[in-house]
Amino acid sequence: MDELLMILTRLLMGIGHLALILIAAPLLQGFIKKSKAFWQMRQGPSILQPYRDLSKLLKKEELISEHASWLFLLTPRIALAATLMAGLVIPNAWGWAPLSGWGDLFLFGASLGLVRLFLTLSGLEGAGTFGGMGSSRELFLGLLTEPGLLLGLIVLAFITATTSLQGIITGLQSVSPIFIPRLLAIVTLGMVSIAEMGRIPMDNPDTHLELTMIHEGMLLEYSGLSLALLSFSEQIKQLLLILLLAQIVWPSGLISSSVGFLGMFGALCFAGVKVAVLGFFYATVESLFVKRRLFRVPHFLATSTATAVLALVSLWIIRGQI
Amino acid sequence: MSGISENWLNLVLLVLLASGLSIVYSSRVEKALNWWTVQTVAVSLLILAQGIYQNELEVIFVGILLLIGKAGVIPILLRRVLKESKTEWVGEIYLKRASSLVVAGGLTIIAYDVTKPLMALPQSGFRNGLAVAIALIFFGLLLMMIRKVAIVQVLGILLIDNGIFLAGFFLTQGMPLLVEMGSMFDILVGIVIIVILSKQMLENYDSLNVDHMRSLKG
Amino acid sequence: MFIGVAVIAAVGMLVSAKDTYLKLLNSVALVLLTLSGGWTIRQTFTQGSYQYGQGILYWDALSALLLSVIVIIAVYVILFSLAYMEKEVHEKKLPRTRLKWYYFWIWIFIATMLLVVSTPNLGVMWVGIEGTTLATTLLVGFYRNKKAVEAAWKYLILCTVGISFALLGTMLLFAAAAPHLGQSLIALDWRMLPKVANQLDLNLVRLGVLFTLVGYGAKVGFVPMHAWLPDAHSQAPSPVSALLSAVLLNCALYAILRWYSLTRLTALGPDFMGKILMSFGFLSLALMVGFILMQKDVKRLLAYSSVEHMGILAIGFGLGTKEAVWGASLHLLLHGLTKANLFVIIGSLVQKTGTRQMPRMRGIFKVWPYTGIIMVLGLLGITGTPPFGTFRSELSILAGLYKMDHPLLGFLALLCLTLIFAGFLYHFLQMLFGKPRESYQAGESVSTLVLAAPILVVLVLGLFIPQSLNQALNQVVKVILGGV
Amino acid sequence: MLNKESQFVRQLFMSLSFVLAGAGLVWGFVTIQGGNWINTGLRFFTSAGAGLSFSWKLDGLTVFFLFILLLGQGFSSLYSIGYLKEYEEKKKSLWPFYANWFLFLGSMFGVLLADDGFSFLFTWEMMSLFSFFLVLYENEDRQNRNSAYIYLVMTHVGTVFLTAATLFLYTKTGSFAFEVWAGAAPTLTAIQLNLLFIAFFIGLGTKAGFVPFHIWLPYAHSAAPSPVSSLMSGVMVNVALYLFLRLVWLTLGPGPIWWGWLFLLVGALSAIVGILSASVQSDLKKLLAYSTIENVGILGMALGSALLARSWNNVWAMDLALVAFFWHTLQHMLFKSSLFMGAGNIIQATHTRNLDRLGGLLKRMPKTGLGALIGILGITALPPLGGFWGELILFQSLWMNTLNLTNGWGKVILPLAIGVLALVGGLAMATFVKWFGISFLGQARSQMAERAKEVHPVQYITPFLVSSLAVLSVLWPAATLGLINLPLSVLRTGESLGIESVIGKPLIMSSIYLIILCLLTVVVVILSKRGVRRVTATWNCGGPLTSSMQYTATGLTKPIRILFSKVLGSQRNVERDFAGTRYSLRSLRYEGRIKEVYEDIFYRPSIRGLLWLASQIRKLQEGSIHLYLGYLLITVIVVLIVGR
Repeated sequence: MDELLMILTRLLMGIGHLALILIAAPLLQGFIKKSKAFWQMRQGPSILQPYRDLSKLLKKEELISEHASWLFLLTPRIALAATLMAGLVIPNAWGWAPLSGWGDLFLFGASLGLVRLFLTLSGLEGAGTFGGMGSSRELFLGLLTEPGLLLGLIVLAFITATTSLQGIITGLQSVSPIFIPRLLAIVTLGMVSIAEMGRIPMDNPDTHLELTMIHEGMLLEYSGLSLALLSFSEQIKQLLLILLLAQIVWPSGLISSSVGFLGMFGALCFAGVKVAVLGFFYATVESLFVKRRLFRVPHFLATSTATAVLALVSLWIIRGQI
Repeated sequence: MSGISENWLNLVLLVLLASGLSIVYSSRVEKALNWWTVQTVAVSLLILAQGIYQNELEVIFVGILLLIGKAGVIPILLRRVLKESKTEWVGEIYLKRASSLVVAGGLTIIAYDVTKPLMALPQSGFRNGLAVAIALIFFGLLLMMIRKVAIVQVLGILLIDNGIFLAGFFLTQGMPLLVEMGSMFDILVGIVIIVILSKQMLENYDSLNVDHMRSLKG
Repeated sequence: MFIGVAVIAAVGMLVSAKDTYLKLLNSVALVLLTLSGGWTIRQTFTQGSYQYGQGILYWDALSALLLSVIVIIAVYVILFSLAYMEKEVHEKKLPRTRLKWYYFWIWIFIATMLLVVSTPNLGVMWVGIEGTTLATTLLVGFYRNKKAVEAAWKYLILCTVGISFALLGTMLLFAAAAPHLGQSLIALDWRMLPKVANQLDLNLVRLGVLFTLVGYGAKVGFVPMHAWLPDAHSQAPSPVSALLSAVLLNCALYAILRWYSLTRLTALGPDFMGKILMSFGFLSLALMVGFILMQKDVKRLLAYSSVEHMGILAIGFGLGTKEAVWGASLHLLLHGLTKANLFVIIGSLVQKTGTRQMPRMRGIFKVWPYTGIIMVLGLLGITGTPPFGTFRSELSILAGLYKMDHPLLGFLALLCLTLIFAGFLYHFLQMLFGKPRESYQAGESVSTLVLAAPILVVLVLGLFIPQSLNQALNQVVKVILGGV
Repeated sequence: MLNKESQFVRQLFMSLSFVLAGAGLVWGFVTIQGGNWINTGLRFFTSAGAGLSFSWKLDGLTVFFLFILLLGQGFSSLYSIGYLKEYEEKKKSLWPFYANWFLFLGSMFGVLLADDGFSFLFTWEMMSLFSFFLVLYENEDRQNRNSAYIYLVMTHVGTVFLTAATLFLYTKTGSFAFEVWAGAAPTLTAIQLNLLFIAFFIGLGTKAGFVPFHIWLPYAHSAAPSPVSSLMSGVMVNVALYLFLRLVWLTLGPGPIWWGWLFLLVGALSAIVGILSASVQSDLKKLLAYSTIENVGILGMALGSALLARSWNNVWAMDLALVAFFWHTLQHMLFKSSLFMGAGNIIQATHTRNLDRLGGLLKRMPKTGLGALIGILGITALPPLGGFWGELILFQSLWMNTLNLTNGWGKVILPLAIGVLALVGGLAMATFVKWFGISFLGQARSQMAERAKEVHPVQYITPFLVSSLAVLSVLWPAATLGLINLPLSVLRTGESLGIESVIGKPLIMSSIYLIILCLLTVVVVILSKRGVRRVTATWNCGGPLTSSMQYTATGLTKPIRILFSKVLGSQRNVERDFAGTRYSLRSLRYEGRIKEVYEDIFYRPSIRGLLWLASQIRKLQEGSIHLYLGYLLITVIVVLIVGR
């Protein structure tokens, strides 16, 4: 009986987790835009602008390429779903992840990979040049990011001796924030998530200049509802990455409901602040740098991977095991 | 050898060796053939003599057969072929006459060296004879190696054959008759076949030069 | 008795060259040969040994093995050549009158080989082997064209020289044995010799063995005395090539084996001769890789592979361990069957295409599917691929090689075999597939498959070895390793 | 027009082989209940015949691979019912195909069941032989003949090593039986043991397609008819891996640590080289063949991890690695065969294997397309399908190995292996997006692609069956684990914690994940029902859109080719033809080539050397009789002197 109750509460909490992510994602996007505007000495759109964009897109008529097949319409749905799946393993403000379990840190990257697969496929759907270009580059970036992301997380896994993200976050509380392997791992993840989020210097999220765009190139054929879904899932992905990074920098471990409503709210605010700060940081980075040529990207990502390896080595050295 | 005295034996051996060498050295097929006939006669005489001394009919019989069959029939056959093909010179190849003599000398030494372990054996002159026999066999092989004309190669075979008979003589005082006969018969048939072949060779190449025949390679 | 059959048949052949007559006479002779031969073989294997005429003729397991090879293959080949030679005459390659000479010589050839395996006397054996040379020379030169004559000449000269060495060796043995067995035939009787083997004079026997080995070795075709072999085999009419490759070589090897089993008992010790045999074997095996890889002429290809297999046999027998000799004896039989089959099928192919050059044969499978199938079977058989019996025999020879602590040599042998396999496969693939030439007239009857009989036997023996055969082989092993 | 009789024969034979497979599976499930022989093994038909005899044995390890084999046989036979139709229409005799088909399957059963060295060698050779004939089936094409030739020769060279090892063990132990070998293994010296291992590694690695012995694989697997390709890639490769377990793991026993490292490194190398070469292929089937090399590499890494864990007696990690191995074996078999079937359908529909001439097939052959899509989801190791979970477990075992390793550089190398796997995953995604996207999406690049029609129903139903089985294996992991437990119980050494505790619970996540993902997707789809849609032309800066404007297969992975040009040895030459000024181009010709590095470094030179040697040897036979007599004389003298 209470078994069932357990499951039900778990289910509800999970849905809540997802709902929170869904709500917060556009907000973060808006915030980042705003902060970029701040660096550009503009007033910029309101923070709520992304919500408005999405709702407008939802109302618009949808154009579909004559060459496209059913896969074209399937992609946005799967993309959103898969991104949410990735969200399920990310510990939220209360350090709790619905799908936390054995080795779920691999699940995070893999779910994002699923999204990438479908996106790149539908980039080819339109039979145009730009879609193909986008897919080609996205695949290229993808295969370079994967090792960095995974190794970065693995180092943390070694530090905390567990392979579940929730466990890692909890474990990191007891690790000093200036523990060198941890710092290096954070650097790695920071660099990688720039690439994952498709931001300068990897890719320019705002551009529609055909020859430079990567992510936008694949979305070129999309419009209306599908476009809304895609950009929404993109914002979610961004939120997830930043949240994860934030949790690693300032971990907030499991907060049981015993601390009471206030404590819970406090934790939420704390998480919000963390995310906001990181968001502002990325906005700053984006404003300070320029986009790199495609064939410069490998160096950047190789650096991140190398950092991860360095973190690993340093970890063992510090523990005196090499 | 009970009957023949040491010196006689050695003399004959010398003759055999010398004739063998001169076959290798001779420049005309005709001469070589003659030398070979001489040698064969010597061998058969040796066998005859031994037969007479030991008065073993078997051996005498073999000796006579040898005298007739080899010293008689074969030279005639070969001469006929020679006439048909009008070959005169032994075509030298690889080795000129002089150098071939040197090689022959070397082979003789090897033959003696090879037979050294047999010194212990009872019969006197045994080793000496065997060495000469093996030397003759080597000469025959050498002759076949370094001469172009088919007939000379046949001579080589015959020289080897002489060598073997000599060996047989020393080793066994006459092999079992059956074997002797068989081998002799084989030689005769062999020569006949060779003659047939060389006729065909003449038809095809209108010369007895073996060196033309190198189309089958690899 | 069957020797008589053979001789009589040979003479009979000379009477007339009419197709029907020859067919009749041959088939009668074959039937008699099979009956008498089969009976002898059976007697021998059941009683362990069998003699005829107060032991003038005498067979033990080893000679019976050879006897069976001779009989089987002789029947197979002569039946084939009845059809083959007819076709030759038909295509004006030969005048009909020479046909009788062909059969005359072929039967003489068979007779001499039968003599070799039937006599208990090393001297007579020598006579027989020299006889085979003489009998086959004119068969090799049967077409009387330039190449044929050349081949015949080389064959005759080289083999005669070799054989005379063997005679010298035999004499040396006689000299060694005479003091103990008396100045008579007995002194060369391989039934008697083992009894006095350890008293024989060492040096004489040693010299004798060496000369004989080289002499008969030339006949077996060990490298470097093999030079005559490819020429003769490629120039002779295909049935004759089959006989030469599949039977004659084995007969010469048989002579060597007699000496071998004798020498093992003398003071020279068991592996004095074995070592020399093995080194000859390895030389043959290794050098053949080159010849087979780069070959153009299909019959020469087969000839070289015969040399290779003689090498394998030499290794097997030379090792002198039980299983190696077992494998070698099996291999002797199987190689005979396979090689005869290959020569026959390739012979008919050469007749059909009118060339021996492999680059000129293409797309056999399309034109003559049945020939193609048999060729594939033969290819697999000759390269010792499962499920063929040759795999079994080669494997057990190699196993023996390993047992004697020559793992490296074993590995090299394996490597050579593989390279040879690669060569064969390459050539046969080239021949079997691709675009056939217009000149071929396609179509053949299913009856072609009858030719596959021997290789099918090899196939069956690969899947399982009947007890009877196994016992027979064990007897052979006993003969070779344990004297009489 | 179609010959009724031959049609009947076709259906008869192929359904026969299908039914046999089914029967085998049923029989298996029935007998497995009677458990205890799983570990001890069940002997049968062990004929103590003359000389070298056969003997067969059945144990858990064998059963698992038999299961794989039977599945493969069943699916590919079912598929060929439709596939072979084409040959009938071409009036090509199918008898050789049938004969070799059954013999090939039979010999694979033989290899799996063999219980001694002789039976193993015997059936092993037969397996190569009959697969060779099957590869040779489409022998009209010279290319195919060469591929078949290379294949057979390579395997034979591999077999040399196997035979050598077998005979060595035989002479050491005096028996061919595996048990006896296993008993005698501890008595061997370290050097002997290592040499044996190397021999086995080369011999079996050649068959499995480890780099650098892999060069034959892409040729052979792509030259064969598609059902055969799916058998070779899905099953035969696994047979080789099975022998690694049988001969190295069970027979040679726990060896020195470097064996594990060797497997790990060679596996990683194979994975990377395989998938890299695959990513730049534009031949429909060759690409798949190369990805087979990649997957074999991954399996090799799993084996390596298992061996390492075993020699560090880290039971947990060992079990994980083994589970990963078997899991991935199963999944790879399923997906690879379904992909080969998809490729076969495309080839039959369009008569081309060149990706650059395909496109837009998803509209013309939707069912084939769906099957292929599921296939690539699985093969790229993405959730929710099985490919991912196998790698997840492998990650775990590597991770645990690292964690429990007290010290040493292994603690760095093992995690790097994880990085390698990640890289491989990324490359695999690129590869298969290309494979699927270029052939099925966009617009047709050639007439053939435009005229393509959906194929015989059996040919798309079979991939569906395969995929559904794959989904089932994820949805019901307990069953799959039950199957994997069979070989595990044989391989486990020392104390063992039940497979459930090792991995049972975590793997439930696979089904949960699948279910939730589907739920979410459905929800999203339902929510996003409304909205107006209109079909228009693709936006192309206002210009007309031609099929040549799409990205080509070559173009899609060009960045990869440029980045890894060193590894791939890729070359390009561009010929520009200017019209007057440098700025207006009249014509441009681009030519890119990938060369097989290993072929150039090792194989070609050695072959050239061999042939040179051969031509030297042939000079001995110059045709001059004098020379020959000379040989004779020299031989006599040498023998006389040596023998003295």
